[in-house]
Amino acid sequence: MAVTGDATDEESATTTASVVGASGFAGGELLRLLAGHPEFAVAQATSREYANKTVGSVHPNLRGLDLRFSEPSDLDSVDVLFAAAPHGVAMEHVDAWRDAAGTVVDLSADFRLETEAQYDDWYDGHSAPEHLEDAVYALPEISRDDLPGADLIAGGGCNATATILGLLPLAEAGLLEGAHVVVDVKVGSSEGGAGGGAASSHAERSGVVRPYAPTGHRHEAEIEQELGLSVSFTAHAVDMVRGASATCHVFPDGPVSKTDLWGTYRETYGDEPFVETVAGGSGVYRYPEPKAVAGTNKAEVGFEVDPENGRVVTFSAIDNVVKGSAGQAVHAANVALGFAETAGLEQYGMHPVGSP
Amino acid sequence: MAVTGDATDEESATTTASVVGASGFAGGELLRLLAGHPEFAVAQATSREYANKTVGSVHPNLRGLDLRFSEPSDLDSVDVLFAAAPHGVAMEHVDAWRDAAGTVVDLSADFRLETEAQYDDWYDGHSAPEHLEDAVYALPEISRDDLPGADLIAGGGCNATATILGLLPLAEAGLLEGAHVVVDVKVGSSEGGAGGGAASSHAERSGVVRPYAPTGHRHEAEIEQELGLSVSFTAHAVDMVRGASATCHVFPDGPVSKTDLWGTYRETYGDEPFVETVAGGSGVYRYPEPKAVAGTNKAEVGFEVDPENGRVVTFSAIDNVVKGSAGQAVHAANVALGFAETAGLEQYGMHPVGSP
Amino acid sequence: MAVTGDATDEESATTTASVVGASGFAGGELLRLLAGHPEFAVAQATSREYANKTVGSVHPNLRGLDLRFSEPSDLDSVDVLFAAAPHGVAMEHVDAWRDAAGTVVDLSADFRLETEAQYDDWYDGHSAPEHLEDAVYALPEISRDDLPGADLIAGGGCNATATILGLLPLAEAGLLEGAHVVVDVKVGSSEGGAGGGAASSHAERSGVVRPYAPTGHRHEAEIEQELGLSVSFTAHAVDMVRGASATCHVFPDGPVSKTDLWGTYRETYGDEPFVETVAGGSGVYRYPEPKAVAGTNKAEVGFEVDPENGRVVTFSAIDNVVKGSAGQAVHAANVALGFAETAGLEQYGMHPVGSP
Amino acid sequence: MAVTGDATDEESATTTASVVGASGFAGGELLRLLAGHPEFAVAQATSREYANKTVGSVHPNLRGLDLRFSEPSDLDSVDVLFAAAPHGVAMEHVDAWRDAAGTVVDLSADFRLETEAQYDDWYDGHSAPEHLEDAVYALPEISRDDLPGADLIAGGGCNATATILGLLPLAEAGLLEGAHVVVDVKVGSSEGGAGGGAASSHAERSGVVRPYAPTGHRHEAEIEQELGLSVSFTAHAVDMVRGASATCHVFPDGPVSKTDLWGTYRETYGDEPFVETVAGGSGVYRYPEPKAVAGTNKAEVGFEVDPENGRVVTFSAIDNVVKGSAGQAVHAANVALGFAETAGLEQYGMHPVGSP
Amino acid sequence: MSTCTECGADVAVHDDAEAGEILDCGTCGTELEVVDTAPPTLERAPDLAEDWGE
Amino acid sequence: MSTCTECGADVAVHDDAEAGEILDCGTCGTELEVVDTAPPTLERAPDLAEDWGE
Ligand SMILES: NC(=O)c1ccc[n+]([C@@H]2O[C@H](COP(=O)([O-])OP(=O)(O)OC[C@H]3O[C@@H](n4cnc5c(N)ncnc54)[C@H](OP(=O)(O)O)[C@@H]3O)[C@@H](O)[C@H]2O)c1
Ligand SMILES: NC(=O)c1ccc[n+]([C@@H]2O[C@H](COP(=O)([O-])OP(=O)(O)OC[C@H]3O[C@@H](n4cnc5c(N)ncnc54)[C@H](OP(=O)(O)O)[C@@H]3O)[C@@H](O)[C@H]2O)c1
Ligand SMILES: NC(=O)c1ccc[n+]([C@@H]2O[C@H](COP(=O)([O-])OP(=O)(O)OC[C@H]3O[C@@H](n4cnc5c(N)ncnc54)[C@H](OP(=O)(O)O)[C@@H]3O)[C@@H](O)[C@H]2O)c1
Ligand SMILES: NC(=O)c1ccc[n+]([C@@H]2O[C@H](COP(=O)([O-])OP(=O)(O)OC[C@H]3O[C@@H](n4cnc5c(N)ncnc54)[C@H](OP(=O)(O)O)[C@@H]3O)[C@@H](O)[C@H]2O)c1
Ligand SMILES: [Zn+2]
Ligand SMILES: [Zn+2]
Repeated sequence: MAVTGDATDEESATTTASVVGASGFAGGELLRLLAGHPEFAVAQATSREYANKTVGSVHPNLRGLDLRFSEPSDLDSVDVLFAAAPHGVAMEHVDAWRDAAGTVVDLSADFRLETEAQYDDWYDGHSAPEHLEDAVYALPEISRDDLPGADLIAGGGCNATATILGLLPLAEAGLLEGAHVVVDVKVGSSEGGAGGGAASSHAERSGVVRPYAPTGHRHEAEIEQELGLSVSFTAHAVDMVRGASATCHVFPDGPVSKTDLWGTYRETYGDEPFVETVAGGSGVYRYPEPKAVAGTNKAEVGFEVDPENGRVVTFSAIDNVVKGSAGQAVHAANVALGFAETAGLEQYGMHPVGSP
Repeated sequence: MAVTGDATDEESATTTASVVGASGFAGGELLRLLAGHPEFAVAQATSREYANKTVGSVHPNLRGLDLRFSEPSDLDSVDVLFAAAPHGVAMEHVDAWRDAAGTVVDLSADFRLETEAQYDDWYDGHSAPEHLEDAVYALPEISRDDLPGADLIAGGGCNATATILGLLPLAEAGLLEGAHVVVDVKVGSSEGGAGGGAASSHAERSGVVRPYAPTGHRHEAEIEQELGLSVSFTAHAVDMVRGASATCHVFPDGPVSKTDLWGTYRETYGDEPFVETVAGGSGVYRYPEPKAVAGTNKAEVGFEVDPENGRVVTFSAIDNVVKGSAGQAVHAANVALGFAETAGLEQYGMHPVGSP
Repeated sequence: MAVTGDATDEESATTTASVVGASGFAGGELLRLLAGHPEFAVAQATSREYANKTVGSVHPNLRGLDLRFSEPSDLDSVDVLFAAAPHGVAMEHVDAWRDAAGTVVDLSADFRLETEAQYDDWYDGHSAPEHLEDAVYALPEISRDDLPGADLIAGGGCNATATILGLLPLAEAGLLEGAHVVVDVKVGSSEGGAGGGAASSHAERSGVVRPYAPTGHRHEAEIEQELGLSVSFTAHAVDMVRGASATCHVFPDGPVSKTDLWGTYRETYGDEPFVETVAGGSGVYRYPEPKAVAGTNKAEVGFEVDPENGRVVTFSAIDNVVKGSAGQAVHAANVALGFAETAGLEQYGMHPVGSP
Repeated sequence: MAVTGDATDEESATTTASVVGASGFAGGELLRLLAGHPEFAVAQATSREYANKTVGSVHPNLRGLDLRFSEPSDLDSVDVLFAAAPHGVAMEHVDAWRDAAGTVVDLSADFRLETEAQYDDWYDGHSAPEHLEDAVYALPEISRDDLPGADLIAGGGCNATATILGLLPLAEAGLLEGAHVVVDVKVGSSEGGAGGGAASSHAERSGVVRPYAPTGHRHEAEIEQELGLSVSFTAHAVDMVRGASATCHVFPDGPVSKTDLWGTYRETYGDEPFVETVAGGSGVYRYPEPKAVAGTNKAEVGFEVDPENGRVVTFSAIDNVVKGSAGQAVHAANVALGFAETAGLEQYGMHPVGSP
Repeated sequence: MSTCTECGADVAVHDDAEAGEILDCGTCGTELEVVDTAPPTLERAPDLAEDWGE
Repeated sequence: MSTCTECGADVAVHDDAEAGEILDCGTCGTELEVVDTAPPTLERAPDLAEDWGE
């Protein structure tokens, strides 16, 4: 019998939560975070493929939890519904889900963009556009003021989250106006979800530096929407499971010093509970490092100035399945429901750690 | 500013704890666990090399902690002193440490063995043998009854811990009497500590299956002491940072069935908060897997029976720097001081996770 | 245009060879070795899934080769047919293949065992048992005298090859008589072939120490057949793509010294072109290491003696898709056809190398 | 006894070669390539630390070679001297080396730049600037016409090589004039050489995406010199041992189509024996991938066009210790001495392969 | 309290600090040298040109 | 030519070898000390107890 899946918490917890897509990578992380959350009690966890099996049979870290998957068609009413199904599923079920739950937090791309036109441009259209205007973008560093009371919350994309967090201080300081920005992202294999074909087999996927989205990544749409700036975006798959690291090469109009940037980042993130600025200093970890935040809801952001040409290089690192999805969702729900912002999200990362 | 390093906990915590060797791998994990522990407040963290630097400069996961290293020579009095220095340091300082602290928990090998003779046989003797009889072996699955009130606690070796946990149910059931046992262990690079020469550089150490202790590993002494059984022990370094996995090949006198073994393991571990039995079943993780318990104080144990010759194969997996050292130490301290056994040790592992 | 796929060789080569299963992992290695072989010219490479595509579209290392996959049903007559299809396929096609080719080298398990009874015991029977007595086990270190002129050659299993090579000197020296042997194997993900489901996805398979064959591995049959000894066998998947490492724990009847073992191994392998003994010494690589032989047809073997109880521990390391399959097949063909033994197999390994 | 270290080759070989810095990573690769080279016979291999030890004690892949390290102070006269010592050593010894050898091929940065002024700008000056004008930059794709008869050859930097090869076709087509270029590089740990401190230990270095050269990398000087273009350069360390991958984001003045680019790359590389263009297509490896060329002298280059803004993204992948150093050096020596260009460099890469 | 020259953050200089002592800024990690103690004054410490990274 | 004490292989001791010099056996890699030069005699060198492995 394992310690985890603490009865005490769940007894005292009064807010019920269910997870759709709970056998997936983001869904599993939702379960982990909710199981340790002081305010939430998990009601249901859905999976069509593993219905009636224990969640521990899919997620070995949750072997201590006394919970079995149920069919998504058997969802009961609940306070908060977290959905982590592939793109397209939420649009299809959003009416039913909003009927069943006071708050719906969807981790897919289905409600991230504001207009139907954007879905026409970047995706294959939208089948429930009438919900778009209700949706609030989850990332609290951007949406903190809009989240309280929101009843449809759209979790940001992981690469978009990393990029936005790295650039946000520059955007707020007006340094991106007219600027030309190249975003070069490195991500782990969990971004692809639990499915995976030949390209994501261990033998093929190990050790790669694979340009999987040379141009035209859909997250550009979110970045543009949230920062008001079109970026040149390229993503590479590298040999890690968790983690997204965004390097942004920015050419501001005028000269910027590193001390200016410290001020700019402090301005934006000084009070943020989940953002740490790491920009030089000493030791082995001088810039944002995905493995340092693995398993946590933290983002590390940092920067450097190129003395040759005034280029500002920003770095940002997150765990794609936490800050980039499940953690961001819980964080947003905390703000939406008026809980302590950091409730259930206080995990430390690990050191040393290999390639989480 | 980061969420972690929670002021509330520390205010309510009434037991002070210091960590010697806090810049090391085990010491860093002690800090992580103590920082999140409801009963402990960290007083000092020592390092000679990094004295006065923030602990976050060495352990990036602890950047949120407002704590700097101090010199080990400047230790103040404290309720509990955790020591994670290399073998030999504790023997030298144990008098001073026991004067300064009500409880000393030493993670090194210095007080694990019961007699000076064992240190002559397996190590290079002992310089403070008078403390040996006071010391209690930390592993609560073995020592739970001896720990309450203990004031000198000796953390078990990581490979010994993995091996002992895998074999303990068989030992208790009398199945190891006269048995012949081969132990084949696979470990991660964090076992070597933060130092590391050419053999542990990334280029050389990556991807190895390196028989680093073909015979004669010192942990045999502990295993023999705790299980009353001499084993044939070989350890291999494999490509992971955290984790120790022990496969024990046991040839019992008479036939044993898998159902018997389920009973035997349930007997021993049915009420253990940190031991999970995983032996077959379905899904991807059917036997103990180090990466499933990375970052946690959990041990997974399991077994299989060879129909050809009655061999029992046991598997066990732990995180060497948690259950195999820092977590075991905190667990033992919890028992020694009468705290809830699982206090500060309720972290879940992660899924998916690469090679933590 | 790439250098590889050297026209000169192919012009001078007079022996034609085709590969069935050429889109697989072992088949791809056959193509690589044959393309660089001075005596062979590749005629056809089959794949049903990729028929008509270039071999470079599947095997990026062979982009320089001007060769397309063809259907296995379109096989032309050829001097030597190498087959690397899954177990069961060769039994089905062996009549046709032997009609089409003077020499058939099959890498599957279909012709490794000598009698139909063994296939009943260890597999699901055999549909073409009349060919069993013609088949010669490929491993030249065992079969060198039987190979010349053989027209049906059965490549050994990769784990069996590693195990046999580690134990062979002991067997020949009579040290295994009545001995009790535990074999603990660690293997890479390429052993599973190019297929691969959820368990072999990068996210799940990375970083594991997964006991994938706790007992009852089919290669036990080959080991027993070739060494005359039944072993206790357990295999673990670890985080590498190529490589098989076998640690054998042997309890000989009487005492054996390390110097004796050096003599024993020299006796067996002194003239072997592809076996290197590595047993202690200095530097980072003191025992057999799979990554040191990756990409090559070499096997490293070594040993140590346990002073406590006389146990002999042997280590052996091979590249499973070369010495453990494609290279062994080419080596056997070289012997069978009277070519220089090392023809086409003189590649050096790499240093440093990560986790090949 | 191992097959490698082929006597025949060495007997027929008439050109003698010695390697300074032969215990290092680049030096070890030089030995591997020279040992298999039909024209060269290795005379001496220097190491101060390992003098008198077998080269196999440091480089396990070369265990079959019958060669011991000698002191660099004991260098005999030789036809070609390859030097792979750290920056600064070649400047100090260049007079003596040029006296002792008809051709000196230096792999360090000491003779890559054309003028003393560049060394003042980018390094700490130069102590033997009188040799700078004799030196020819090794990369044959750039210097083929200058190499024949050259007696001082300067191997290019690995990141510079990757970058230059990716951009060269654009430069030759005039597409870089006035263009703005961001270069984002990902490299393996072997770039750091065999030394390595805490930051390159396995535990710390595994799994990173570490911005180790956010700005100001010295290879910018070479890139600028060879391409006539100043670039914005950032390098990240990722979890591989071998490999350098350069992604260049280029904003040309006018629109360019992918078909244009195919033409441009064919123009530059159509006859190059070691450059392969990979740009889209099908299968798992659609763009340049370092692991596909590991162990070989091949470079893969590719590109994509961003429909949003006309950005051209180029990708290039090399093995830093082969095409990025030792292989490039041998290739240049082949051209300088009039050997077949591909002599000794015809190795195929491997598939599958993990993280070489 | 003193101010980090790199990032502008407050840096607590302990009471018995001596001139020449090296501290790292808790915010940006820059190594700072205590150049004066009354009042405590910090300057960026000379870079140790550590071998960091490749 | 001399003989390795560990594995029995031949070890070539070069002409100007001096007593006290350390060689590794080309076969087994054991570090051998030249204890005498006429004729060359080898003994296993004292282990340097290198930190190898974990
Ligand atoms: N992975 C990341 O890093 C990441 C980051 C940000 C956002 N997201 C988003 O989170 C969502 C889930 O991603 P993931 O990586 O966790 O994917 P995943 O591992 O493939 O999981 C998908 C889950 O959805 C369920 N599902 C599939 N089709 C369904 C349907 N029609 N109705 C109900 N459930 C269905 C699946 O279970 P059954 O088939 O058994 O029902 C599975 O549990 C995606 O929208 C993704 O874009 C992921
Ligand atoms: N790593 C594991 O998996 C593991 C498992 C079980 C038990 N252990 C035991 O835990 C202990 C620490 O192991 P580790 O892996 O954490 O080693 P480590 O990373 O090398 O750390 C050793 C620590 O001890 C400090 N130290 C060294 N000499 C000291 C001295 N004379 N006085 C005071 N402090 C000293 C070092 O810091 P400064 O030099 O800066 O002072 C450093 O903080 C060892 O005894 C080990 O056997 C480790
Ligand atoms: N991987 C190893 O380490 C290893 C070691 C020793 C021995 N072996 C043996 O080598 C064989 C191949 O293993 P692998 O790992 O290379 O497997 P793999 O990657 O799965 O490749 C199997 C190949 O066989 C082809 N194939 C499948 N069914 C076929 C059929 N009915 N007729 C003709 N071709 C068929 C497949 O291509 P299409 O489906 O496109 O035709 C594919 O090219 C197996 O028998 C295995 O036991 C493998
Ligand atoms: N690694 C790469 O990817 C790469 C790529 C392109 C170029 N390079 C260049 O190649 C050179 C070697 O790099 P590496 O990575 O192979 O470095 P490394 O692994 O550190 O090797 C350096 C070698 O130089 C020897 N050495 C050091 N100081 C010496 C001196 N004063 N005199 C004579 N020999 C000396 C060392 O052996 P002893 O100390 O035992 O004598 C060692 O064999 C460097 O200049 C590097 O910039 C490397
Ligand atoms: Zn600062
Ligand atoms: Zn020897």
